[in-house]
Amino acid sequence: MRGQPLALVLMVMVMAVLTPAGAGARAADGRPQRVAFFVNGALGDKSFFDSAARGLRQAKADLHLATRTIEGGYDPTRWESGLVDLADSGDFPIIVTGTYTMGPLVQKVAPDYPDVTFILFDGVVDYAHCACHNVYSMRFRQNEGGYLAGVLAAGLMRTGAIPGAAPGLVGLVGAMPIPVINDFAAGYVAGAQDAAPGITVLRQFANSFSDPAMGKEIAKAQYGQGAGVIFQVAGATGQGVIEAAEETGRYVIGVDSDQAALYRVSSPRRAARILTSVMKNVDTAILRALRLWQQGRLPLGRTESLGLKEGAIGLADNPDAALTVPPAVRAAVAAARQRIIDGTLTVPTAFAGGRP
Amino acid sequence: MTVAPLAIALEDVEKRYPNGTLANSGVSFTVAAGEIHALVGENGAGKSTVMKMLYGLERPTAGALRIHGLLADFRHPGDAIAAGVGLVAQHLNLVPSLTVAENVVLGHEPRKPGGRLDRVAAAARVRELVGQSGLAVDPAATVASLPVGVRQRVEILKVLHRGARIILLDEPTAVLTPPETATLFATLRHLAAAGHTVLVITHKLDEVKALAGGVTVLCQGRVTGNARMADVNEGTLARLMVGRDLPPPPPRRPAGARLAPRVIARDLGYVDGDGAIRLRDVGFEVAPGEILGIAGVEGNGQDVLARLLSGAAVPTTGDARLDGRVFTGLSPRAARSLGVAVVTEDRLHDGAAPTLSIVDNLLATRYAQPPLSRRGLIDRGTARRWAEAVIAGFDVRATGPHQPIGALSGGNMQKLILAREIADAPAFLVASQPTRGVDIAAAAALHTRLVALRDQGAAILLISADLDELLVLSDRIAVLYRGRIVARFEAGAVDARTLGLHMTGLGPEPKGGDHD
Amino acid sequence: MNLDLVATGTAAAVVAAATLRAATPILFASLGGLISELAGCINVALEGVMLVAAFAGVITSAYSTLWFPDAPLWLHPWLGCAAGLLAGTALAGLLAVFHLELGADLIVAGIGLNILAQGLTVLLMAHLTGDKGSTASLASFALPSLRWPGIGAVPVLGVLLNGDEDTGHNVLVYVAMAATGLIAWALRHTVFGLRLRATGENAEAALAAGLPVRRLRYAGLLLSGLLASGGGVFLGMGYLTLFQADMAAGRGYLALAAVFLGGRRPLGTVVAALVFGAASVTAARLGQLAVPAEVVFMIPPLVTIAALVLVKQHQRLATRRRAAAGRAALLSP
Amino acid sequence: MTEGARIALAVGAALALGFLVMACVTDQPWAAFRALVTGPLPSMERAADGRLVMHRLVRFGAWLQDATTLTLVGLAIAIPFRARQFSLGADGQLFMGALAAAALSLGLGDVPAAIALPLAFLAAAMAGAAWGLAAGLLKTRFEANEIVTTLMLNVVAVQVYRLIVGRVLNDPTAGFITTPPLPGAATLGPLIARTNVTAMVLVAPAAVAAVVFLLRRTTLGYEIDLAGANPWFAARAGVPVARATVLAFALGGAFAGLAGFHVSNALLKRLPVDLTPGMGLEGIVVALLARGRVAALPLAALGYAYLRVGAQAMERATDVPREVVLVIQALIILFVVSDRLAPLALGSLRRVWMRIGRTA
Repeated sequence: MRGQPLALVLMVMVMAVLTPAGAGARAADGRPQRVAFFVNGALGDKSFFDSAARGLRQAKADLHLATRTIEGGYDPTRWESGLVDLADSGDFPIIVTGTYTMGPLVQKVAPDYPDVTFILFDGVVDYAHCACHNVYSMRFRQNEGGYLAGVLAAGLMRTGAIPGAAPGLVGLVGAMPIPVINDFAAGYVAGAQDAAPGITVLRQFANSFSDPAMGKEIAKAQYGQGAGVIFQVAGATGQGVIEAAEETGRYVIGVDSDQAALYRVSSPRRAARILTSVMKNVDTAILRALRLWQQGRLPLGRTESLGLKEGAIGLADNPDAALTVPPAVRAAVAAARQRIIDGTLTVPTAFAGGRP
Repeated sequence: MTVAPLAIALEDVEKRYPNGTLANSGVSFTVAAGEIHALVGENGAGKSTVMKMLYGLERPTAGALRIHGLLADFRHPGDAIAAGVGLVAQHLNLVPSLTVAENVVLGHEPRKPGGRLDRVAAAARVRELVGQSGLAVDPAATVASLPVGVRQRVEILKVLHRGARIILLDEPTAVLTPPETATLFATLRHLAAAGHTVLVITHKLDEVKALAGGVTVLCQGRVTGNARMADVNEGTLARLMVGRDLPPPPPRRPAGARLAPRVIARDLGYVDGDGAIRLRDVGFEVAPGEILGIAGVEGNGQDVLARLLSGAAVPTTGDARLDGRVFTGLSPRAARSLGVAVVTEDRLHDGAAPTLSIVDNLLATRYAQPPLSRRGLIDRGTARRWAEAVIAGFDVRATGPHQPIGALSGGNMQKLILAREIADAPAFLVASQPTRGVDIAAAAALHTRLVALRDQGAAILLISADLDELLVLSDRIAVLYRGRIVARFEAGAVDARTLGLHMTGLGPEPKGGDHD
Repeated sequence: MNLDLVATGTAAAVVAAATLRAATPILFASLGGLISELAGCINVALEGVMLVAAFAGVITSAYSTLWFPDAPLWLHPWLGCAAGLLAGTALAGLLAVFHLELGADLIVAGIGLNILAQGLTVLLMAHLTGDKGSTASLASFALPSLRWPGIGAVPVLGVLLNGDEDTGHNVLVYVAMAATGLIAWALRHTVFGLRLRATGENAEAALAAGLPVRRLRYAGLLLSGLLASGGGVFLGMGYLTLFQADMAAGRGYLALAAVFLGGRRPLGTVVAALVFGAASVTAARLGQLAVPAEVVFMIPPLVTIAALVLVKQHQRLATRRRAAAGRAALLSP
Repeated sequence: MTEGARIALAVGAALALGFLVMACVTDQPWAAFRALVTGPLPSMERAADGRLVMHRLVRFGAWLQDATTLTLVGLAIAIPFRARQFSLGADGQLFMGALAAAALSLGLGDVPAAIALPLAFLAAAMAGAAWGLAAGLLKTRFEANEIVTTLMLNVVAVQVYRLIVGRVLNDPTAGFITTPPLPGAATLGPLIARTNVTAMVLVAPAAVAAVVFLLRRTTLGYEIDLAGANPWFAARAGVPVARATVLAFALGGAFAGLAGFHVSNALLKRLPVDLTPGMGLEGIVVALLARGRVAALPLAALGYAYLRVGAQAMERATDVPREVVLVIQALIILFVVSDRLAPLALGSLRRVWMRIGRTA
């Protein structure tokens, strides 16, 4: 009796070993092509990865692709094997993954699997030093969105429309000082300075992407000092900033997705405190890339830079807060947007050496 | 003839532990109400298991227990307490940080509305019990601050508080002085006269004789004898317990010219972390081939003295020399390297590592030196062979050198500890309570070893609460009372009663200077 | 009154109010940790309990509007609160069963339950809301705040008693303070407290005294679950009004540290929990200065370690003083 | 019932319960379960020319990599545990080890592997040991509870790590916060193609063997054991208890440091700022699965790593979310440490069986 469970497990194992790998994997004609989305973290960040996942879902519906999302978890030592496993399985002709962290891994893996196409968003590979003919990468000029947020925040402060707030003060709450977040911040500071020279930007990092309580505490401190508007670039931590805005009666600018939309039904009062959100349209960018790939037109072997001009970055329109922003400020934001699109205004970036 | 109602009846009781050990088998005996009954036997004979079953801490695997005629199937001490049974365990079961009153009422507390503890009522209850039983205790004292003898009184008060009609006592006199023992016995007789039934575990046969009306002898888990006290003598009991005749007591050292002292302690004093003076002005000399006995009630400085002399504590004043070299104030290891060895008072606490094997326990004092280790590497083969030799040479009952030492009986464990301490032929051995809780046969064997060590020329300091032991083994005896030496005797010139008086501070003032 | 003084006082009151807010979840959990520790059962699962309680509270308060559409609005948060307390206590009960009935090592079982809580909350959240990160899209409720009327304008005191937004402190902040007093009193003065302490200090003695040791340990662990759940509910329905994956963010472990830092005594534990709260508020406010965030976040752990060392040194000095006095007595004839 | 059978039974029960959870969240539970149980094993496929081709070696590699790290952090827990110290500090020690190894590798720059590798290896071990030493000294000098100090030291270590990776060793061109790639000479090459299975996979069992030898045959090991078994007795017997305790912490820390070396110089070959805490806790699980027996650590690590890699395989093969894996992991931990679970379950099973037999 004692040996039986073990024997059973062994039998299952042996059977599994004898089963051919990747049975029925390679896409036969007529079957939907399979796309893998490798997340080096977990879904549920309310911004970046969730947005990408939305793009994949859209692709599944619009392009009739079979998508599979794999969350690699937060342990970076497992990401490489996770990516290699996907490429090696032969199940997926195309793999989508994102963040600058994954760049070097894609760069390492892609040359070994020339038959697999890699789409890398918000990250780059060094095409000069790798045979990455099968990699398409796109980077986002989030600093442009940050700039508009800065213009909006500083402009609003100058009008003195916010009771109790100090006119020369706006805030920023970041998750961690990583380059992408610093890039948002660099644009934000530049925009605020341009709109209201001499304005002070309070800046603090919560040191976590997932501690809304900490986000709320920091936001309360900044509002307490007199900041009227806070731009939160803090992932899930940012939800705390939004709550603080509601409680203190001040304003917040969201990030990545239209965060007012999140609350519009559940908590209109809160939604009304979100002036706008700096949209980083990872979803549409991915959808576009997959469509191009399906059509055989994906520009492999190069990086595309996406910003305001391409519609990959923008400000969300929040009708709930529309009345808060005076027309003059709207006009200033619109003007800045136009100048950036025209190329007459270059927004400073946090990425060393300009564009990576 | 009218039969007295039976308070306790065991019918063919068997206890087999899940690991297969058979602790009791076919045990039957009865105790009449109002009787003081003794349960005697060597260590490991199964006496404590009987007690545990009667108190609901263990359940018999076969047979039946009856309390006052009713079948008792105790699952929990609560059941036993409800049936009027109380236990005073050998290892006293008190909560140190609580007060006497809190400990006494624990489990049956007087309450005020709202589930509050009524401390005033608790203290009053303790005072009432003290009045009834004559066991003097301060209800407000914290148990941690009390000496062992007083803690035992607290235990008895605890039992009385629950209104127990049957009182079980497991080796109650092991930690008591003769006067304390006498007080305890008086209390027990008083309780029995008041209708309580008392069942006492002991292996001190003179106490059985003095106290009990009936006796049951256990040997290897079975009943080997059952008698009225009037019908037996100590010799027969001993034979029933051990299963054979006892070896004769070790020969006394022939009186001869005393040699120059090997160990000289001068002016030893010690102040503990609370600022309390635990030892003062202690001086003595021990000659080679001499045993100096230290008598005293527990908690009068013996433990401190042993610690100072073995490097476990640094004296506040004074020092001690061995062959002219100061060995106090050093680390235990340094003291040992000068030839000092120590048998500690509580073998389970700091005399052995119960979970480790016999080999590992033997190694503890010698692992860092050849032949047991070289250049940091332990020679396991040599260690094992040494352990096997010790097991054979000291007649230790063990399955082998790799058996955990905690699985052995107290006597066997103590033999191994002594073997370890005398392996390097120490010049000075401090032996604290070397035979406490040890069966008669093992105690005799241990005594023989101590005498042999003495005869090899070692100086021995024997600290013991067992006055018989001190009187048999010592050449001279000093009495410690409240951290001072209050009396000194040549062993042949003193009896237990005199020692007992000095131990409780009732003796005449010490005569002469600090040194004899 | 001096204006500067008022400004300084107000600033201090703001920090004090924030500290109270930040310390409340830790305080709840550390009181729980203290109770089970005193019963002889270290509860490592505080983190998981908080997580589960926050989750159950938020989800229930949000769904109760669907389940009981006719119920008055004030009822929903309290239903959530009840559910949170129940769920967290149930997790602690699971710990008790695994330890007391099945013989599992308490620390490892605690770690196991933390992992279980982490997985289950996200799994259920994804199942119920289709969202793996947070419940921000749900209309969940906060428990009410208590505001002292008529003192909003009083300088310093107004901020202290009614918080920096003059909205008052959350009712659970007051519950935490009340619980602290109640527990300190109960441990000292009730029969239950006596029995619990006896069980933790010497289980054998408690057993021999006829105490139901196992039941007391259950009580200790369940109570600790109930209290830690209070912290979880506060996180999700007071401090914030949402559930976020992993939102306890190490506060359960911090609470455990508070128990030991506080010397396993109620008052000490409270002080330690306040210190941790103050440290996190400091971290939130120091960031304005040019101090790297990493350095700021080292403050709480370093304070803990320093406190442990200082407490010991203090004890040592006291011992040395007593010993010196004793020595003088010994040397005097 | 042997210990092995008991653990097998517990794991089986956890998997069965896990299967039920899976059945609730997916409509292909069998596929998920198969992936979980067979995921880490390589599979063989007969190629067109009749040769056998191994597939999925990467998962096999991931299994070995994971087991290597787990074995080392397991040692970091198990050694202080022998001295009865419940260290939770493997996390911080790992971070400090990884940081030291990476910093040294970068600092040395262009030197031969024969110099760079041993030095980085040693630096990692020493950094981990130093972090362990701190906890040890706090315990022996100040009687500071080691559970608290190690947890706190973990937080400090993570912040020190972030500070240094983010502000000192940062590679500004990378686009994310990370050190530059470590020089090739300082990194270990793969033993299996396309994996990061390196010589460290041999170092881990060698380390275990060394520790077994140390505990069994050396005076230091004996001192650690005795200090753990009964510190009061050890002190009276002349054993330097404080030294043994501190060294147990330091030694454990050294192995956690080596786990850090494994992460930095074998697995990642550069250090990102978002190296996640938590591996130290896994060490506790491994050490307890091994029931405190050092020699059993590699087996426990292999078993635990197998499950974790199988879990990844399951996620890849089906739509089962990764949190199910957390749940199964938790169930396995709980069931394996529940000593009385198997006898209880078997006992009630037997009773049910007998009742059925009686009614039949």
